[in-house]
Amino acid sequence: MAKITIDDVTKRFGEGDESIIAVDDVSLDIRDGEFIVFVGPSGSGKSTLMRIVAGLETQTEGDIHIGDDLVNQLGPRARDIAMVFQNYALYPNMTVEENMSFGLKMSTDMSADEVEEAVTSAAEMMDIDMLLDDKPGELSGGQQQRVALGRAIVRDPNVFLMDEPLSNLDAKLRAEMRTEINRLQNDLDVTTLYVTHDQTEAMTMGDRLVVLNYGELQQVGTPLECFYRPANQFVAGFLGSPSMNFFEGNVEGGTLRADGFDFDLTKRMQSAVSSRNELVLGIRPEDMTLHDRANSGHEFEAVVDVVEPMGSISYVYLRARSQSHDQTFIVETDGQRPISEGQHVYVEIPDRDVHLFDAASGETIHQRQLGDDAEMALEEQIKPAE
Amino acid sequence: MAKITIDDVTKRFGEGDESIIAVDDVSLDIRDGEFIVFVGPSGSGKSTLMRIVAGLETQTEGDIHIGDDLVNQLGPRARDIAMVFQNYALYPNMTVEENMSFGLKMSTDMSADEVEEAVTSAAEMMDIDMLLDDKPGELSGGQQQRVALGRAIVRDPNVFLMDEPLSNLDAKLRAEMRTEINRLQNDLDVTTLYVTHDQTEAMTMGDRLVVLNYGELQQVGTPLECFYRPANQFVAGFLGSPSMNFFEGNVEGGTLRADGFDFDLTKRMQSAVSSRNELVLGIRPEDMTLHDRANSGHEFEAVVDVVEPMGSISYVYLRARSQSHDQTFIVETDGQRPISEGQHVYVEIPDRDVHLFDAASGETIHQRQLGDDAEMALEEQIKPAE
Amino acid sequence: TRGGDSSGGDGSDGSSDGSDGSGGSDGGTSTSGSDGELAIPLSEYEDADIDWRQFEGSSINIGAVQHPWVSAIKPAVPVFEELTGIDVVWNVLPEQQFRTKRQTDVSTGAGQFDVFYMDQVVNQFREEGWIQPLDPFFDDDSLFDEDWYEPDDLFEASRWQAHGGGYSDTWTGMPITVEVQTQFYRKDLYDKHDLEVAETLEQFRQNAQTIHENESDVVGTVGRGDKGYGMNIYILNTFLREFGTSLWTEFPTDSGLDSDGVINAAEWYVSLLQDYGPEGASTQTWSDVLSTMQEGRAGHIVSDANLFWPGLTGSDSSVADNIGIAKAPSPADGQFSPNAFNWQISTSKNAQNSEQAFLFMVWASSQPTNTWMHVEGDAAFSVRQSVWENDEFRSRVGENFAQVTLESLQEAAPDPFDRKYPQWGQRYSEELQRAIAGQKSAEEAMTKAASVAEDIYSN
Amino acid sequence: MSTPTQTETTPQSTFARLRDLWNDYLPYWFMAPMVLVMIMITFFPGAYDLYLSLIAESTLDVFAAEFVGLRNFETAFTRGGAIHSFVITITVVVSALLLETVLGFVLAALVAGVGSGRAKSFYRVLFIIPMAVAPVSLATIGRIMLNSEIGIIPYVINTGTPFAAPSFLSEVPLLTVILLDAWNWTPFMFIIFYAGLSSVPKTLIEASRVDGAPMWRRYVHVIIPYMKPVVFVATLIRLIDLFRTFGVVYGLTGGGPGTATQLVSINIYEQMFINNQITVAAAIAIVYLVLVVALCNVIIAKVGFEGVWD
Amino acid sequence: MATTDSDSATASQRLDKDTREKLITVVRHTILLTWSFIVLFPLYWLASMSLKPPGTANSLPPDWIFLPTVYNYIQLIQDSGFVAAFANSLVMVSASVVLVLLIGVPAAYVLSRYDIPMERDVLVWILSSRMLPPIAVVLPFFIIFRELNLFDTRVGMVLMYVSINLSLVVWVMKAFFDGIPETLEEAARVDGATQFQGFRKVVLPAAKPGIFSVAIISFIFAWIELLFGLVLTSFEAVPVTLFVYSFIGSRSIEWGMLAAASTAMIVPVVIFLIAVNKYLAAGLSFGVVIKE
Ligand SMILES: Nc1ncnc2c1ncn2[C@@H]1O[C@H](COP(=O)(O)OP(=O)(O)OP(=O)(O)O)[C@@H](O)[C@H]1O
Ligand SMILES: Nc1ncnc2c1ncn2[C@@H]1O[C@H](COP(=O)(O)OP(=O)(O)OP(=O)(O)O)[C@@H](O)[C@H]1O
Ligand SMILES: [Mg+2]
Ligand SMILES: [Mg+2]
Repeated sequence: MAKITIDDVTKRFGEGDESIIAVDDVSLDIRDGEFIVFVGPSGSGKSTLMRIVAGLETQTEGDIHIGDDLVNQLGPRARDIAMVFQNYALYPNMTVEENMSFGLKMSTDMSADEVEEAVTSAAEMMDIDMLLDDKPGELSGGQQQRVALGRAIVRDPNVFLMDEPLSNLDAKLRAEMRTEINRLQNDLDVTTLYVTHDQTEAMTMGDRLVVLNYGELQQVGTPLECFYRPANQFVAGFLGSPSMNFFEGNVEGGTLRADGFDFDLTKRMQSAVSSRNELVLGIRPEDMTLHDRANSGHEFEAVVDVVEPMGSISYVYLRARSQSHDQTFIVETDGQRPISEGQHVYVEIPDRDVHLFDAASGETIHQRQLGDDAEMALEEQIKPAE
Repeated sequence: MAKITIDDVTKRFGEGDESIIAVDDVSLDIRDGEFIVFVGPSGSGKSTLMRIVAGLETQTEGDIHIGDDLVNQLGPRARDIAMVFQNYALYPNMTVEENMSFGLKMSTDMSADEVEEAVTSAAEMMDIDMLLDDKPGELSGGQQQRVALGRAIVRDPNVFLMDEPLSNLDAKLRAEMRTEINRLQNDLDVTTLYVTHDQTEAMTMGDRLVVLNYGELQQVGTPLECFYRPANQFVAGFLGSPSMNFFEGNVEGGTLRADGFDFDLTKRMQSAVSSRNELVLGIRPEDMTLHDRANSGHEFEAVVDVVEPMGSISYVYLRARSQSHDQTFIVETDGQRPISEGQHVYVEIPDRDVHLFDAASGETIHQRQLGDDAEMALEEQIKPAE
Repeated sequence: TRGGDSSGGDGSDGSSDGSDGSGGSDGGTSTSGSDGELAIPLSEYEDADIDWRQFEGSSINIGAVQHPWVSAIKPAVPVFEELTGIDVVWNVLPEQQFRTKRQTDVSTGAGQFDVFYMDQVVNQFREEGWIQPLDPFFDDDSLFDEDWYEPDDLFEASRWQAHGGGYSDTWTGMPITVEVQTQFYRKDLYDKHDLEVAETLEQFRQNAQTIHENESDVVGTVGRGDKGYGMNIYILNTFLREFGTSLWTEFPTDSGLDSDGVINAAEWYVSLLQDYGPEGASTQTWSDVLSTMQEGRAGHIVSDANLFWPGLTGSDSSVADNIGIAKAPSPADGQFSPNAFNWQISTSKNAQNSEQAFLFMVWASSQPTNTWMHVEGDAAFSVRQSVWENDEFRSRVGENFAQVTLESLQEAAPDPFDRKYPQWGQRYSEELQRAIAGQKSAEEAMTKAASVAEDIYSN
Repeated sequence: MSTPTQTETTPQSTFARLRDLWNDYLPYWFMAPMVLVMIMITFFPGAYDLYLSLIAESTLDVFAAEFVGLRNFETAFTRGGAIHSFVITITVVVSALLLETVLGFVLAALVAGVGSGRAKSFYRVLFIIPMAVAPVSLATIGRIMLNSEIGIIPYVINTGTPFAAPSFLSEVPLLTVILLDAWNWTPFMFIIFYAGLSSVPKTLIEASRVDGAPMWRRYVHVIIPYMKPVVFVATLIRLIDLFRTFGVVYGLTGGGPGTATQLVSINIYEQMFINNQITVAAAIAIVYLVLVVALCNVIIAKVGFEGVWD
Repeated sequence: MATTDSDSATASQRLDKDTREKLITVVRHTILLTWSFIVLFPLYWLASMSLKPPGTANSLPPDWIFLPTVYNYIQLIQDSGFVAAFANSLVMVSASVVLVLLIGVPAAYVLSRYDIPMERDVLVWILSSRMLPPIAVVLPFFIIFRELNLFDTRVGMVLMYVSINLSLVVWVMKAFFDGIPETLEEAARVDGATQFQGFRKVVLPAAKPGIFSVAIISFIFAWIELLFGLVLTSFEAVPVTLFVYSFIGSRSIEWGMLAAASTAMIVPVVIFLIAVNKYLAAGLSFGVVIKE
């Protein structure tokens, strides 16, 4: 149980020209007991940052504090952490049980019985109790991952580090595990850093999200904050699945002229835009609506490119009728709505759900509006985070 | 390019009492060029079945045909397959480029230039072209996975086998990759077996879904068929995220008495139920609606346990007010709907969206109804599949 | 009769291995207070005007080769210990290993061995100053009694070799064993083919031819062909003398190896082995020669150590009953002059107990000890003429063997081991080996050998 | 792990302090005994040989020693047959090494693929045994077995095959030496390769099978590169050991016939123990050491011993 | 690994897998049995020599079938000297193997895992200790041993054997450690293991085949060592090798005894081999647990 301070940490791999900056001057204060989720595209430095916190990698620059101690010079053992490796890193020569009990034997004075009890209960939680005597090589991918997770959660460390611990599990199991991890983290109140690519995990598990791109911090905030109030186009596009649709355009007297349609900016938007010219309009697929015929001036005509039925919902890939380039955008519709490829539909972009971004810097210049209650709830969330 | 026939295949690991049945008497006809997605819980035998098709594991019983040839006796090389391993299995001593070109060099007569070209274009597709000279050890998890995928897709094999090829990618990249794989599969028209835990992939990528549990085939059908017409409770619960809610109950004169509420069975349901007594009612979270007050007799009162805001939507965990045990069910609501823990709400279960299962066998005895169009579309899908 | 070396026998029959039972190759005994009967009555030695007990309480370390002498004398060692009060510790090794060990010992000045086996390297060691000359001890009345010891009873050849083969004025050690070359033949084959035992080389060649050509699986003759200064040239050196030359016609400028006599001798030996010898004769060492003969695969051994006798007539031999022994043949017009070889024991300058060592040498080579070893034990290598004339001994080993050996020894002329003999001898034997292997003619080989030998001294 | 002194714990009790000291300086503790032994067994012998190689006559009294510059080296090369022995040695080394490496690897790979556990164990044990036959036993018994008249091997060849057995020691001595060495020491390669093979991850092999690599290419491109450090080390060590081979060859041929199998080690032996020219022997040894060190450096520089994970 | 497979057939020209597999098995075992014969024949001959009655050891045509006699072995066993030397060697050699592993394996680990300054030079230096033929270094060793009072002591011989094998252990084990991915130790360190524990509990078990291989090789190297044993001992610490050669006399060779002693010397090695047999092949090979 400890707060973690990441102070201007940079990590370079390799020397000279060849060098890669995996983590770029990241600073972050993590409160004691907080659950922090790292997200970011592949290769954005999530694992590296985590390994630096673990003491497995030495940062090129910057400091790491755990609790009040500067731990730059300390190895993983002294930092008292438990970690789920992205690649599991199970001990091939040990059984599942030995894998799971190893950390306890190394880091605590627990008696053999206590260790066994802890391992058994963790294994039951992970639903791998019948595999305790198997060697990792005999397990399925998901089973291995659960062993890796179990190995971490039996411990009672200062800090949990979990690098995509659920990526090889099925949705159902993942939901269960998610709950278990949350429960455990609440019970133990252990500071936790968690890497995930899963939207649901990202949105539901963490107290705060940390969004990374190319090793740089993009935004730190509660999940909803990041979702509804993205700091920039990257965050807006990265969170939510399918991604937010982006339309580039030029402002011409209160109207954004995008390729294929025009969008009238509201007053608030116009003032936010001020003198900028090149803008990007962002809107999530679930916020756009499709009509069979035009109702008002706000709609524009589009052609259905592909329909991806997902069951309850469908994703419809569309192309604005008068669009010059080939790009499609996605709209989420009800799964039972009859719609077919080539069909012409009218797309409505509700004003309130629109984000605007500076085309050059990607910075958000206008955030969407939320329902009053949601807005208030969000405001409340944001405050304590500051 | 070849059809694949899996004929009563069983795989047992270990001997005698200790033995585990990983694949249990599975039969499956895969058409030439078809894209088959395997889903199932962790440890259900997906990888094993795939490895049997690859020739890496020898089935204990049964036959595998590829094309018209019985391939039981053939090694992977002769089967001419390309595979993405769940654990990547990259060659640590080779660079990314060498990893990707190895298969081409081994299995084709392509000139060095052709090989290079193929590798470069695949690498671009996977967005790893700047990593071509790195060793796998220097890559992030997602990058490694993309190399593993790239290594398979540069080839032009008879069969693609992909074992969770996208599990370590972020949502955005995953969506791109999904599209690429689909495009590629359409272009090459290569029979493809694909394992995934991702709902979106399962629903959108495959021509047919194969649902496994404990090594046994549960259902084979188009994604929508499996989603809307689950063969049994397992399939119904496994597909869709969050899972379908299940309520056990007894039939008493046209009414299902569940724990916490009663549900009046429709005529059709009643006739389907016939003399059965113990039933399970299933309904998806997205099909239930929440009301602030009771509108009709169909609703029942429930208490909000937890709210998981996901952005556009929220998952609300509820417990029926008069319920005796502790279990919760989930309802999906609009993300901006104000709702808080402890609040009392009224839950509506629309008749048409309800599935009924036999409590003992899990068999589906009543399927939900769909909108007319959707129903028709589904009927059409099902027919050719038979 | 085992060639008599394994510590197998001696460890146990010697006496209760007290202090060094764990010692491996020594099989040693160092019993001081031996209980049982002494092998030889002390009175045999008490006549001597020697102060046997002057070093009471000390001990000597003997470095020895795995050799019949060791097993023969060991049972008598308690006698020495009783007589002098000196403990004897043995360090017995196979020959090649012993050489290495001895060299290490003396060249680093360790002086571990008070007494050690000495052979062809005697002058090398002497010139390096490693060997302690024995003359001062001979001159010391408390250590030596000439009348009792009777040095003249030692074979001339033995005494000569103990003086560095003519290169030393002083005693370099005391001879303990002597072996002389004799001829061995298969009596059964001789009977079968009606052959006479050869006295001349020509006859010998004839006999070899007869057997070689008329017997399948049996070669005419075997002989040492391998290189090494104790190997093929040990045999050839006999012939070259018999062909009328000698080594070092002029020391150190003319080795004599390219003289006609040597070349003729070499040609004769080479062609003998090539024509009637075994395949690969050029690589045969004494053990191959012995084994081949033991297995009954050869008609003769032209000339080799008389010490093969036990091996050839013992249980290791499949033709034990059919082996004959005779004097080595010599050229019809030459002089009989078989090669002989003595093992001597010496003491080093660095040794702690050279005087004690000398006492041991005197005791070990004295008549009573020698006689006992040969009459009571199974030894057959005495350096004392009297032993060979001893009837008890002769009847034990066989009249024929004893007589042939005695006569040969009386005429024997050992090699003079000049100080670089090992070095040039090695090269000379290499050349001879090449000739036997047919890689060059005997003449070429000997010419080369001569120049190598002379070159080695020119430096 | 590039920082050898990453602290693992914060000190508390004396015991903990000691433990920290142990852990913090672990690499030093781990290296120290090895380095000590190495210093003992390399520095003094090396210096001693160097000293010997420069003086006229062996003496332990450094002050009395007469330094003669490079004369011993000259003697070694003009008279000592050093060049000849180097050539012979290199011949033996190269051929035996090739033979043993290939044979060792093939056998290891074949045994690794044996299905039955018992058969596997049998081969594994059997194939290692030849190494355990002591050199002089092997040489002595080898001599008698190869003896043209009474040896079992020529006998078996002559009676059991249509070929006539050569006279091994005199006609084909070098070949005999090489073959005997291969019999004796292939086990060394076998055992290390076998252990190396068993640490190649199974999935890599599976991946290469799926990639369509035929068996031999699988070995060339995947397995051997993975095992490279092991293959490299085994070969290098065997190379070095071959360079100094002595016992078996000396016992078998004594360097003959003539000087046909006069290895450097035999040459050194003869200089030292027969010619009693310890100083010349030392000179040859020094040259030899320099050459082998140089050779190893070249090999390491060319091949490198980096593993797959570096 | 290297499982029997049928990869090289293409779909068109393929043999039945059973047939192919059988064929491969036949070829495999033919080669292996041939080599077994090559290995076994001299060993058989050696053993048979030791079991033949005196005088028949070298007879031709050979007595393929003979009434074995244990005469030679009885002789050997009755010879307290041989038994003592045998036991002595066994103790010294075993001790040296333990010691050399204790010294060499950790050093190899450090060389594999840490950045050592001038690493290559250090490695070559280590290797240089086995470059000179033993005869070239035996004199200086003799001098050191006398100075340190190690001459003819078991401790001295154990150290001697250690020095013979140390370079081998260090190099071979370094190679094996190089093949073990570092992720495993990272996991151990995160699990709270000290570096030492990570080494001992995680890396060492994974390196088992390597460790047992070098153990066997070191054992054998020390067990058959002759020259140092010869020069550096005289009574107390004499190794069994010297004893074996004592049957090679000056004017006779006791073939039966020599063969018996040589055969007896093989026995501990075989026992050792059988004891560690299963470890020789127990590496990481049971499936991959880390994603490469
Ligand atoms: N080599 C093996 N030895 C013994 N059991 C094995 C082996 N490989 C797999 N199994 C077992 O077989 C079952 C099926 O494994 P498989 O890898 O096919 O599962 P999976 O469906 O791929 O699961 P996941 O989604 O977790 O990857 C599991 O229970 C697993 O423990
Ligand atoms: N050992 C290394 N040597 C060189 N480059 C490395 C090394 N480890 C990581 N990198 C590089 O650093 C960058 C960040 O890697 P990291 O593993 O932190 O990514 P990540 O965010 O975890 O990605 P993923 O989601 O794919 O796991 C990548 O570009 C990667 O190629
Ligand atoms: Mg990562
Ligand atoms: Mg799997």
